[in-house]
Amino acid sequence: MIVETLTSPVILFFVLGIFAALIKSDLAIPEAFAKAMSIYLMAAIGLKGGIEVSASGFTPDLATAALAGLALSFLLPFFAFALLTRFGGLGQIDAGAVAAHYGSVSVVTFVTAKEILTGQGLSPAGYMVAVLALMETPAIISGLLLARRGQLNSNTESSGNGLLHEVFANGSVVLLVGSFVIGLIAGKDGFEPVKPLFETGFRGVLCLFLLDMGLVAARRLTQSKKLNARLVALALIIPVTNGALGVTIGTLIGLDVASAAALGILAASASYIAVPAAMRMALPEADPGIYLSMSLGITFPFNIIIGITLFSQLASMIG
Amino acid sequence: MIVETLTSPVILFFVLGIFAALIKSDLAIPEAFAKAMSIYLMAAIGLKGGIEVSASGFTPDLATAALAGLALSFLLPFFAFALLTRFGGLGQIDAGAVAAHYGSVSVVTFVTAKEILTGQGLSPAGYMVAVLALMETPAIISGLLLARRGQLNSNTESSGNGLLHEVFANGSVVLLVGSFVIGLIAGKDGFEPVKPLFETGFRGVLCLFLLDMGLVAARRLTQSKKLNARLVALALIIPVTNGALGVTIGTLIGLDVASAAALGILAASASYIAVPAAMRMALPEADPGIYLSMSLGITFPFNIIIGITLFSQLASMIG
Amino acid sequence: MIVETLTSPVILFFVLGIFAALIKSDLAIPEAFAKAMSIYLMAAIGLKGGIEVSASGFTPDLATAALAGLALSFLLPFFAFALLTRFGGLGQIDAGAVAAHYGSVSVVTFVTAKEILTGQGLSPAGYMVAVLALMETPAIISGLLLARRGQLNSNTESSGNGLLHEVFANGSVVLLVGSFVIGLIAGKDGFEPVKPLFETGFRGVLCLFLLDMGLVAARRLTQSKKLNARLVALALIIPVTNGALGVTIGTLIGLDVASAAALGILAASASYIAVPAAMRMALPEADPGIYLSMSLGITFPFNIIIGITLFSQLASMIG
Amino acid sequence: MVETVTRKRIEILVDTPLVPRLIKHAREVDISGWSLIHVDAGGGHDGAWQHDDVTEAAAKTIILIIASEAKAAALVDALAPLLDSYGLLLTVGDIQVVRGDRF
Amino acid sequence: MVETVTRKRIEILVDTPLVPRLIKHAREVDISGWSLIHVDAGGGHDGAWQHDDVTEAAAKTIILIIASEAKAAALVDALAPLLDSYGLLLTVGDIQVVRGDRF
Amino acid sequence: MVETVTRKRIEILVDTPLVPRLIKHAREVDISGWSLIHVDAGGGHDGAWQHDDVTEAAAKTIILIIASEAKAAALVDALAPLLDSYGLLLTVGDIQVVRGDRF
Ligand SMILES: Nc1ncnc2c1ncn2[C@@H]1O[C@H](COP(=O)(O)O)[C@@H](O)[C@H]1O
Ligand SMILES: Nc1ncnc2c1ncn2[C@@H]1O[C@H](COP(=O)(O)O)[C@@H](O)[C@H]1O
Ligand SMILES: Nc1ncnc2c1ncn2[C@@H]1O[C@H](COP(=O)(O)O)[C@@H](O)[C@H]1O
Ligand code: NA
Ligand code: NA
Ligand code: NA
Repeated sequence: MIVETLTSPVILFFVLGIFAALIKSDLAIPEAFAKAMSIYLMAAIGLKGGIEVSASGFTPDLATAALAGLALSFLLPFFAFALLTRFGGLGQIDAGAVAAHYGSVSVVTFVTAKEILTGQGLSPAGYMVAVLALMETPAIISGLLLARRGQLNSNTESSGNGLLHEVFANGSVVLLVGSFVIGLIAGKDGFEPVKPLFETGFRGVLCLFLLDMGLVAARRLTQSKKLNARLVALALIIPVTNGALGVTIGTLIGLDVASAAALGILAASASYIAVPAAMRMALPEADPGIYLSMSLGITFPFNIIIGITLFSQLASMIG
Repeated sequence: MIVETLTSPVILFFVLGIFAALIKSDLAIPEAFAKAMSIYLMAAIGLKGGIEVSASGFTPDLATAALAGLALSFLLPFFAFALLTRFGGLGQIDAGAVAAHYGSVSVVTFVTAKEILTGQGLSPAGYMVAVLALMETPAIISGLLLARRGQLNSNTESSGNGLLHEVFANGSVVLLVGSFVIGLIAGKDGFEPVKPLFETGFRGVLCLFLLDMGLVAARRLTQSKKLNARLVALALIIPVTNGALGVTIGTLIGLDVASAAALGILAASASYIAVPAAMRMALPEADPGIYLSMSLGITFPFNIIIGITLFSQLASMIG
Repeated sequence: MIVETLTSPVILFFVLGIFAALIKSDLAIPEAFAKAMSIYLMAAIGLKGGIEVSASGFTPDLATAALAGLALSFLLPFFAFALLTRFGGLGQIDAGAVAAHYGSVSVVTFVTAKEILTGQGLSPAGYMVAVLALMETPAIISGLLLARRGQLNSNTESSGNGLLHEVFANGSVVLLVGSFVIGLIAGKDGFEPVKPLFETGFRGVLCLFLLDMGLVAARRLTQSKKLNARLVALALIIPVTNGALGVTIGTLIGLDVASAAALGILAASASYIAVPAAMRMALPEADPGIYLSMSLGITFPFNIIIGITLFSQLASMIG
Repeated sequence: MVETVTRKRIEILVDTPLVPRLIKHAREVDISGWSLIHVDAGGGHDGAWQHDDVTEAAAKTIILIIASEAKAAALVDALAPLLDSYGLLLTVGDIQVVRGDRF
Repeated sequence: MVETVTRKRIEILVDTPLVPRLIKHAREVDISGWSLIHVDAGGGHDGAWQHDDVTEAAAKTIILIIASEAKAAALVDALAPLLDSYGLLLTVGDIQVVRGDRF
Repeated sequence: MVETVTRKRIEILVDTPLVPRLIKHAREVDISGWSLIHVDAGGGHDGAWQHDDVTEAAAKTIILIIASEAKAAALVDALAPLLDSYGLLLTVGDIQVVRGDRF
């Protein structure tokens, strides 16, 4: 199964990106194009999720999965924080910032997982997109609580409304939720005319986007000066533990195998868009070199190449 | 009918863009991607128009519609100018600049209208693309005549050749006309191999482009410091009157209902690409804050959300 | 046949770009979009080549064509160098730099040729993509040998490893070879899910890319101050001779007509991505105004509009 | 020749997500305008970065501000406590401007 | 150390569509070259703007020109009548250049 | 007011493919950081260019470096032999920086 995954063009392009960065090739995907692809992928995944939910209706499963996702996103940072301060040797602020990333999710990891799972006949439920959207932000609140614990009166500039706004008005959250709602409203018939772009081109765009992600992840790793062996280890241990927890909870609350695997992958994945931006604003003292190198440089490639297969097999075993 | 329009994904993405800008989300479509989409849309609409005309041939209808379009573009600014100076309180130069925008046309308004009309079984004739191209520039001349009236000897730098060149060599005019001609030459058979890109992806791209337009239009409105209640009112009154006039003339000269509606929408729409660029060069003293806020911030969203439906219903009624 | 070529939308968009640049239109394709399209085209052509070879296997034909390509790329610069120094009046360094461009190849010329040939029922073998990749770099070495002849001990900064790395880690080489290998691994079945993007959209993207290439080529020509009549003549003579040689050798080694034509077009084409970047680094004293104006401003349009047809007819005649 | 006056040219290199916050500080010391210059890449003590990162948290921007000496000093004072935590690179130079009353 | 001479560094922030016109003025006072710096966004008395506007009429660019004092003065004089109607932001500073005879 | 020190602001306009090589020179004279400013277009003795060229060999970039006077002089000396063959435009100005010990 890992061989199957590793010979899919989507993953091979990711590996090509890593390879190009490692041999210090000057291959580069223009920033605007990468951003355009990420907008396209989010709009497409949101739309498809909304359409599937508009077909299936709001089921109890959806509610349970949503609650589980919210709880995971809110609670996982506490566990990560403990590891990061004790084993990783990070200070309170850096640990809080990193923890927030691991509670939140990576849209591209989810999208890639959905493609690979679907290719294996394991299609996660449409509402998992809603779960994805719900899991983006609670972790930010936990991370801040952890980072600022015992300093409630600190008159930081970002306390209060400013940050809440930053979190919920974050571009990727708005686009994902907005497209989901558009999918809900438009339904299968309304989607028909725009389907060619959003469905037909999807996997090809994912290939090119992962090519860029491979470049970016590997460059971040090689250019970073902030990682040590313990942090590298944690960037592998945390996703594995989070992912296993996610799969288990998904199975316990009665999700089908594919959706439980997806919940595990969401739990295992670490944000590299919404959370870094929020942390840079809310915790400017935290070192972005640490959280970006861990989430983007190590956890992201680990999940794409190994994690997805790992958690889907775990889900099949215990499901 | 307005409900149908408002639940089409194309319009919903536009509304999402407006919403994101109003809640001050940091959602942003990279400039290069937006420009790429507008190039794609113009090439596609030009090609399709050319191919339809290559099939139908140059008919008398085409000639009548072209003449009507030219006349409208040239004359509408005089009417708008009167309103802008008397009711709107603008000076001669600003009024001339704004008037030019309302005589000219918005390609995206036309494209969206074509999609929505076609979705309702009301397909405008292929030659309306030629009319669109013809209507882009005459208004610029009227606007300048109005702005410079009584100052014929003013030795502005832009008088004469420079401006004519700017108008006819304007990127969007060249691309639209060029693609139309390519469509004419290539015909239906020549188009076949490139059809997948230009036809299949069209509506999806339009969704993403209108998402950006929603963001841009709403941001312009909220960031503008140049609008007052009277100018806002005129940015609604002028398109309604122009549109009604366009539909009526279209019907009188014997166009089918869909094409008459399209002529109305062209008359109602205001330029936000070719004309602003020309005005910035030809009338640097005119305040871009006024003409861009009116055409892009008010008239454009009004036409997309309400105008298209309005004029197509008017055309059905009187047609 | 040249008429057929000249009425294909792909070529017509190229002509439109040239036209727009000549009338000094402000039409411009955003840089990021142009680069995105070139990445897309290289990934697509690489993938397709790899898949075809994965189906046909490594045949003796492939090996012969590869050897011929390598030899041509390595040897053609010597011939060009002689013409450039004697007839063109260039100094040793400039002549060496220009010669390297003519030994190497232009991916877009090849892609356009493949489309046009395929449209005429003359489909070059899949392995020609591998030949294309192989021909990119040997010419760089010959060009440097020629430029530095008699100065072996010159302690230029770029001697040795730095340059070798620059040549083989060049973005376009990595992407082309990488996609080819991905195509080989994924095979026809693995390609299926990503096919819609890479196959369906291909010719449409090529249209828009050639529109940009037309603009860029014509602007380079009109803005250049480095060309004289002799250099212009050489920018036509060298591709014709190289192309004729390529077709002849292709036919002699037993390639089918289409592949022999493709080999001719590769020989005739001049690099404008990999080689200029390498030359700017390895021979900073060489004037980029000369080599870019010749390869991009003259040879590229000549090959697109005339060369492709010329060499395919030659191949048909002697094949 | 047209009359010119001396003003300060302030450049602040800062992580893009923090730009709105610095603009707020500039507004508070009554600075009338600013422009953002696009930075493609860079390197320093903390390693190198490129703008082509997918996460915008890593991109940097230069805020260019023309202001009177007094306002420039007020801005520098207001930003002083943030210099380290925000990792700002702040430079101030002298330039001549026409229509100096606008700044 | 290499010999350097003092020259003027001129920055002109201007609406992108007007750039060719200003370049023409620069050429007329015999200025030898210019470079355009990409500006992403800005704000001033007239509100804020972003480069990501669909209409290019709203984008702005910085024209960077290195010139001798005499040519710089000639350029400022030539642009003086346009400062208001074009909404130019024009600054002039001192810098040292190598190979100063080129400017 | 916060304490500032005088440093040099160096701008080097160079063909984009040559940037890594110049950065290497900067590192060799112990310069601590640099930033790359995006240049869209330009013109000079050799004609005009735009960044939207398909071939990157034609694009140019500005390398911005803040450094002490000594390091700036060392850099200028190191680059002197390359000025002509690389076609560099190199300017050096004075600016004030806060936390000047970093440069
Ligand atoms: N003090 C300033 N410093 C830097 N840029 C400015 C300044 N004032 C204005 N600008 C720029 O000039 C544009 C127009 O300014 P204004 O005419 O004041 O609206 C603004 O949007 C900014 O991009
Ligand atoms: N005086 C100048 N001021 C600003 N940029 C310049 C100047 N001269 C040349 N440049 C830039 O340097 C490039 C090469 O100049 P040149 O070698 O004169 O063709 C030009 O295309 C401009 O981008
Ligand atoms: N001396 C310098 N000159 C110009 N830019 C610098 C300099 N030092 C640092 N930078 C910029 O500031 C960023 C952060 O610097 P640092 O905190 O030293 O890693 C770098 O990535 C560069 O973009
Ligand atoms: Na997670
Ligand atoms: Na109109
Ligand atoms: Na060749």
